[in-house]
Amino acid sequence: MMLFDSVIAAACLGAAAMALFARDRIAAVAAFLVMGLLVALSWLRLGAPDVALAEAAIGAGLTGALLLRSARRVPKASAKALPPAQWLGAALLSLAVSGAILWTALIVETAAIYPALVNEALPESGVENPVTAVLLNFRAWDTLLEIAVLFAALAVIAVVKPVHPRIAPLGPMMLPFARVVLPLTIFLAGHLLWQGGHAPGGAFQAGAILAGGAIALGLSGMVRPIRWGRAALAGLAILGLGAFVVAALAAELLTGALLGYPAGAAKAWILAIESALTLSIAATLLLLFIGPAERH
Amino acid sequence: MTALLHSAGLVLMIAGTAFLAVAALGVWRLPDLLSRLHVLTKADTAGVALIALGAACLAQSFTATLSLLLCTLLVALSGATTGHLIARDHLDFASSQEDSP
Amino acid sequence: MSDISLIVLLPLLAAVLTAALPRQAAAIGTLATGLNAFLAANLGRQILHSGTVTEAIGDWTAPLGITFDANGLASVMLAMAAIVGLAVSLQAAAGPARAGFWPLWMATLGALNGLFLSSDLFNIYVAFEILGLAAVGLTALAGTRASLRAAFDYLTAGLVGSLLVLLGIALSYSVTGRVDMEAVAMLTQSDTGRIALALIAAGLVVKAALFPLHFWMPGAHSSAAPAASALLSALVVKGALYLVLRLSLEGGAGTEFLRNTLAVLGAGGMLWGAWNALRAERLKLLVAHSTVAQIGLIALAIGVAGNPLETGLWQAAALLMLSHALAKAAMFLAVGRIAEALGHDRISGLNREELRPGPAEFAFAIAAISLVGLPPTAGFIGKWFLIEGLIDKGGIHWIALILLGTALSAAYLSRVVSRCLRGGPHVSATARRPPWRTGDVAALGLATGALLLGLAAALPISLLETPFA
Amino acid sequence: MISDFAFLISGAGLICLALFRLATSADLLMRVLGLNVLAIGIAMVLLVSARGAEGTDAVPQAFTLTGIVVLVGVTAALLALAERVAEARDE
Amino acid sequence: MSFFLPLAILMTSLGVAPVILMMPDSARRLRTGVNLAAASLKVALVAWLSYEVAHGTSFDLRHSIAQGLELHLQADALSVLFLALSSILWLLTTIYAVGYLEGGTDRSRFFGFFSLCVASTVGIAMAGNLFTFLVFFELLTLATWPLVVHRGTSEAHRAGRIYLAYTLGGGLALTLGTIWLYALAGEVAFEPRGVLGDIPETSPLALTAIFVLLIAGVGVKAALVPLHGWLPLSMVAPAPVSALLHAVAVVKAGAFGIMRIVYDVYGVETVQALGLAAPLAALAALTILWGSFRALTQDDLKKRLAYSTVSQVSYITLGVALISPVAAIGGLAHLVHQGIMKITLFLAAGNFAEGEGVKTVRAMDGMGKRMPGAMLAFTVGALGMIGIPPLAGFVSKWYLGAGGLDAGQPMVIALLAGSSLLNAAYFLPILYRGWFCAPPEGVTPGRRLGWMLAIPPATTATLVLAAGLLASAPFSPLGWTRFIVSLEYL
Repeated sequence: MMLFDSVIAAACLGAAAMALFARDRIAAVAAFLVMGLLVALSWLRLGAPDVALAEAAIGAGLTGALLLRSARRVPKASAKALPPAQWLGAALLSLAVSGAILWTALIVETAAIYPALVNEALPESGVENPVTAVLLNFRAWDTLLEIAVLFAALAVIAVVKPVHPRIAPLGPMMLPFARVVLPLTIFLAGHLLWQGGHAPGGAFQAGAILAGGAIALGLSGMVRPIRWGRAALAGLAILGLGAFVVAALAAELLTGALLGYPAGAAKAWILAIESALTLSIAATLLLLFIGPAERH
Repeated sequence: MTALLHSAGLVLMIAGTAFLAVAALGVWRLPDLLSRLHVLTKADTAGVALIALGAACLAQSFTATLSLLLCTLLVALSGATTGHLIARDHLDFASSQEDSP
Repeated sequence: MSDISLIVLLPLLAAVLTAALPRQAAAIGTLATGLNAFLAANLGRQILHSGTVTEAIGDWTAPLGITFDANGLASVMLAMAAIVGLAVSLQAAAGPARAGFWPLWMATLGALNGLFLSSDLFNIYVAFEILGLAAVGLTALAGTRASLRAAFDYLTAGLVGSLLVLLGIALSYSVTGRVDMEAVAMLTQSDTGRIALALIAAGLVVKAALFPLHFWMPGAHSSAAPAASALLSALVVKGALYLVLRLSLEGGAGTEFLRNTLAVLGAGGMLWGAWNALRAERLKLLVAHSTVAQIGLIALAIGVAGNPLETGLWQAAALLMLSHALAKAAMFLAVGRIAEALGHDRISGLNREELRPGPAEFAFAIAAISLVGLPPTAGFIGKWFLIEGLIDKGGIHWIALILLGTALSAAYLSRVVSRCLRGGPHVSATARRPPWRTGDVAALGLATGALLLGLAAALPISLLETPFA
Repeated sequence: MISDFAFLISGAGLICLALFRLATSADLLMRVLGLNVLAIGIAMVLLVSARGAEGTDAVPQAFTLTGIVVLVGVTAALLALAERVAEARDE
Repeated sequence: MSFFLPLAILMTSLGVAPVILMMPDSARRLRTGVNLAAASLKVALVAWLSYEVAHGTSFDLRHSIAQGLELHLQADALSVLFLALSSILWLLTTIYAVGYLEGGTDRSRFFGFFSLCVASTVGIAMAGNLFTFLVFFELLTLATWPLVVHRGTSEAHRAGRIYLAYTLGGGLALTLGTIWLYALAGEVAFEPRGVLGDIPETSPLALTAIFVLLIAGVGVKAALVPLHGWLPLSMVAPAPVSALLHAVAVVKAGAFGIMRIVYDVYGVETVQALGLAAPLAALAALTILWGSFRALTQDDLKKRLAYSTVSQVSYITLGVALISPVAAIGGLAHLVHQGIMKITLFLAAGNFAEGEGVKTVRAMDGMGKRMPGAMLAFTVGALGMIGIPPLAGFVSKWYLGAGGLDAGQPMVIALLAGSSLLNAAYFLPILYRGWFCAPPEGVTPGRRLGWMLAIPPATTATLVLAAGLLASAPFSPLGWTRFIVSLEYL
């Protein structure tokens, strides 16, 4: 297996190099997509299936879609040749930093304190999958702030209001593809959401897949260009943060501790929050792609 | 029985990998876009299907086989559609080049 | 419902509400800011009464879960954010309604409150991201080409800063196996730990716009809308400075190297900012460069404070932060009003014929007094303790630098204030005085607050002296 | 454990490439790509050091997941700004 | 009761300032009413305070900023002297300013900052410790700067910039000295015998350095020689400003600061032990001579008076630096006498400019016939300055000379005689032109000055006469200084 891992690691590095130093911008984005998938594979090899799912769905999928959408609209900056001193300085700086990181990560082997704590606290967390337990119970406050980050990103884009052309349908063939893919994504998202409790999965991955399905729907032109939907989607997107905050306050009312779920019902609370999050993340990610405010 | 399935699985996996190798060679050697597309869609779909089948044999669990089947279906579907879309776009782009200069 | 959870969650809830109901956004926003100010005051009183208040979120204790610890320093910062926020909300509510301001401002306030209270490095990183994004939104609010370009550079620099912090946290995890504040003390023991700390500090230096990594800040703060630039300069930059101070507090003797670099960078920032402010043509650019200089001074104060476990000198830095926040917010609000009345903000064009100096110029002058650090402002009290501590430690060269910085700030601020006192031949007989607006009230309120804070300095100082849990 | 070494090298390499590209390129899109690669590099370093005896520690996984979601939000904002800057330049 | 009176005195000008600043320019009647009411109320309160202090009741008002740092206002004998001077002269100058600025622009801003200045002089007078003194000292800088640039001309702004540079520089030196002293000696309150006497371990070098910093900081406002550049330039300000501020409030604050530092911070013995008394006296002497020489060559009337102020203020510093009770009495008395004499001269000069448009000495011919009242006041002030008995100037110079002998410094007599001669040299020509030369033909008679411009100089002239003639009375400035010095030395 050592060979397989080193091949993937080398492939990631190669794809990254191509993405960063490619002449043509579409080639760069394509290389970035390939790198995203390879990185998802390496998360898998590093024993982090939840993260691999998220990386594939969000890191490679959605970020790739965003980059492709913007690739043509952001022109190539005038490549003024930088003085060689700056190239050298930049090279030295980056080598020094990464060398230090390598040296630090290599020589140090102290056992992390978290696995013991997680295993000991897992039974009371109401879920078996430790990652979901950490995300939605032990460090639920991190996740709440993370949803706030998505909210802030949406608010920034609403203020900046880039002009997105209406999503032109890609062609007749896209329609049957979307007809098959969409129900599949809805089914998959539900499965992942439910499976999050005891196996890799959860709100983020389910939300991303739903968003992917919706984008495929949009590209197929099956639904009239989604104009009426924006307000509803924006409402849905904002709802996530609102629901999470209300849940946090409600939990505090019941148990006296912020985000402290009542003893027996932890699983129910987590599932409720996760389903609200899935819908809101799907709506947010879709709006990040198509832009929350219609600007002609 | 399991030994037979095991060896069949291995054989299928090797065949699948061979297909993918051919696809990679094709992309590298063939001159223009359309022929590359041709090789890619064909070999990819076949290669992935074979590997999935081999993995199903090795895995011997029903749920694994079901999800592998789902993967094959999706890869085939999306591979074909993407190939078609790229080809259409290429042809539109090519035709617009001809009548414009 | 404990104060802490309300302080942290209320702004986020208000953000959602203001986004959902754009027409009532101003009302909801001002109400939320008022409530937040009340909660901050209540928390401050509670801390004064019974010392530091800690609260584990979801009852999961420190390393696994995240704990809020509201110590004296945190409550002073919360009060700072609340006061400045109240004034800016007043001006924004009365001024021209800019769509999108309120959700961004509420998100900034929520992120700041979370950042000041949290004592977990990763949680601080996520709060930083919200702060960075919301601040970029505020910068881009102005919609001009310059503000968009500045917003992009701001977000890129902000993201690089955050990623450096994340890298530091990742290394801190691999070195000490944990990411809460206790890890900082452990990091100082080993070389590899110091590399992690250095990376975190580098990220914070970028986020705090400390010299020489401050290039993105003047453009962003000067091109943003007045209310937004007041928030950016007074509050957002303070988040990173507060964290640098926390690192120095948690690290104790081990972070000596960090403090020395801070002192040197601070001194450089002070001189570089002052020099640019002297040359600035536009009023907003001058105020933005004066922010670079003042951040330099605060960093210098943190740097020379020495090991916080022995000397209380770091309190001078906290006091300087508080007084700078109030004065700078008042100044940016005043500049916004001046630019609105004059139609431009070129310093040379300040003495316009048909316009007599109005209340906004008066607010600018008062804010300038506390920025220069003349008595009876809190800035003066901060400098007083700083220099007194330095005399005990024997840092003569630092004292000379601080005095030079004060003289320079007096120089570049008097450039503008002397034009605010125009009269005689420069003003025609029929000149009228710009009418009073709530913007002026907010600016004047904040400026006089900063001026009189020196007299009431006993309150923040006693808060700062409450022992850490 | 040897296989983790490969990923560590790759992570450090990603960080090095990304930092170099960020320092030398003025192209807005390249900067966005660089930032994404930098974030992925950091996640790789984090997850490698999360590899314990009995499997990967769940807490850094949660961190990486949060990091990915945060990254997509910031990237979307960056690209929106980049487009508006480009559009404003044409005016 | 003990905190109410100082607070009330402070608030009559500090509280009034924002009210006036906020008033629209057109509210002339309201503004004048508020101003005059506040000024007369202050004079009454100060009279009541001096009566109480004379009978030994103590007043203090404390507000603690932080541990070891507090704002402390107290009313001891020395502070009452300066309080009386500034409050009485503020009332008179306000009346004069209302008349002088008739029809001018930005009057609310003027009177707002005007009362802020007096508030800071009150604060300086009543400061109980070095920190409070520093706070009000810097507030004085900020309050006087807008008055110097009040006319708004570019020349006024240039003078303002120079003024700000000098005073802020001095402020920084004073701040550094104060903080250094606080770091060494903890809370530095003003005690009659001085605080530093009993701090053995601090090195004399540090104390000397601090002394130099403090004196430099206060010296800028006391216009000691190298630091006096701003005074002649700020004569560009309107007459009431140069009258009250640059002859009374600001310059006296500097001199008062030197007094506090020598008497109440270091204590007379420590200053002598450190050997700082002699150089200070020498600097004062140098300033006296330098000011008089420069005054000789000035053709502009106000600039000549400005240079004469530079030299006269150093009499006070000389009195303080000559470590002897008699000299101290001379110096303290001169603080008041010089104030009333110099304000008479400036108000009269203001009338000449307003009435006849006469700003230079050459144009003073026949002023006695054209404006007899103002010329008479000017003459009384000038003769007082030269030191002709029985006017106030003579009294303080007499004591200064006696003090010089008492301190074993016979040189002082020669210095006083020489400087009196110089005073005569630059004042008498003006008087000669005024009374004995015929007014130039064809000069049109200027406008009649209202009572507001005529009464104040006349009043201060009579004060000069009274201070001279009734010097021995207990409530007179001289009597009060004897009472102060008795606390200081015995």
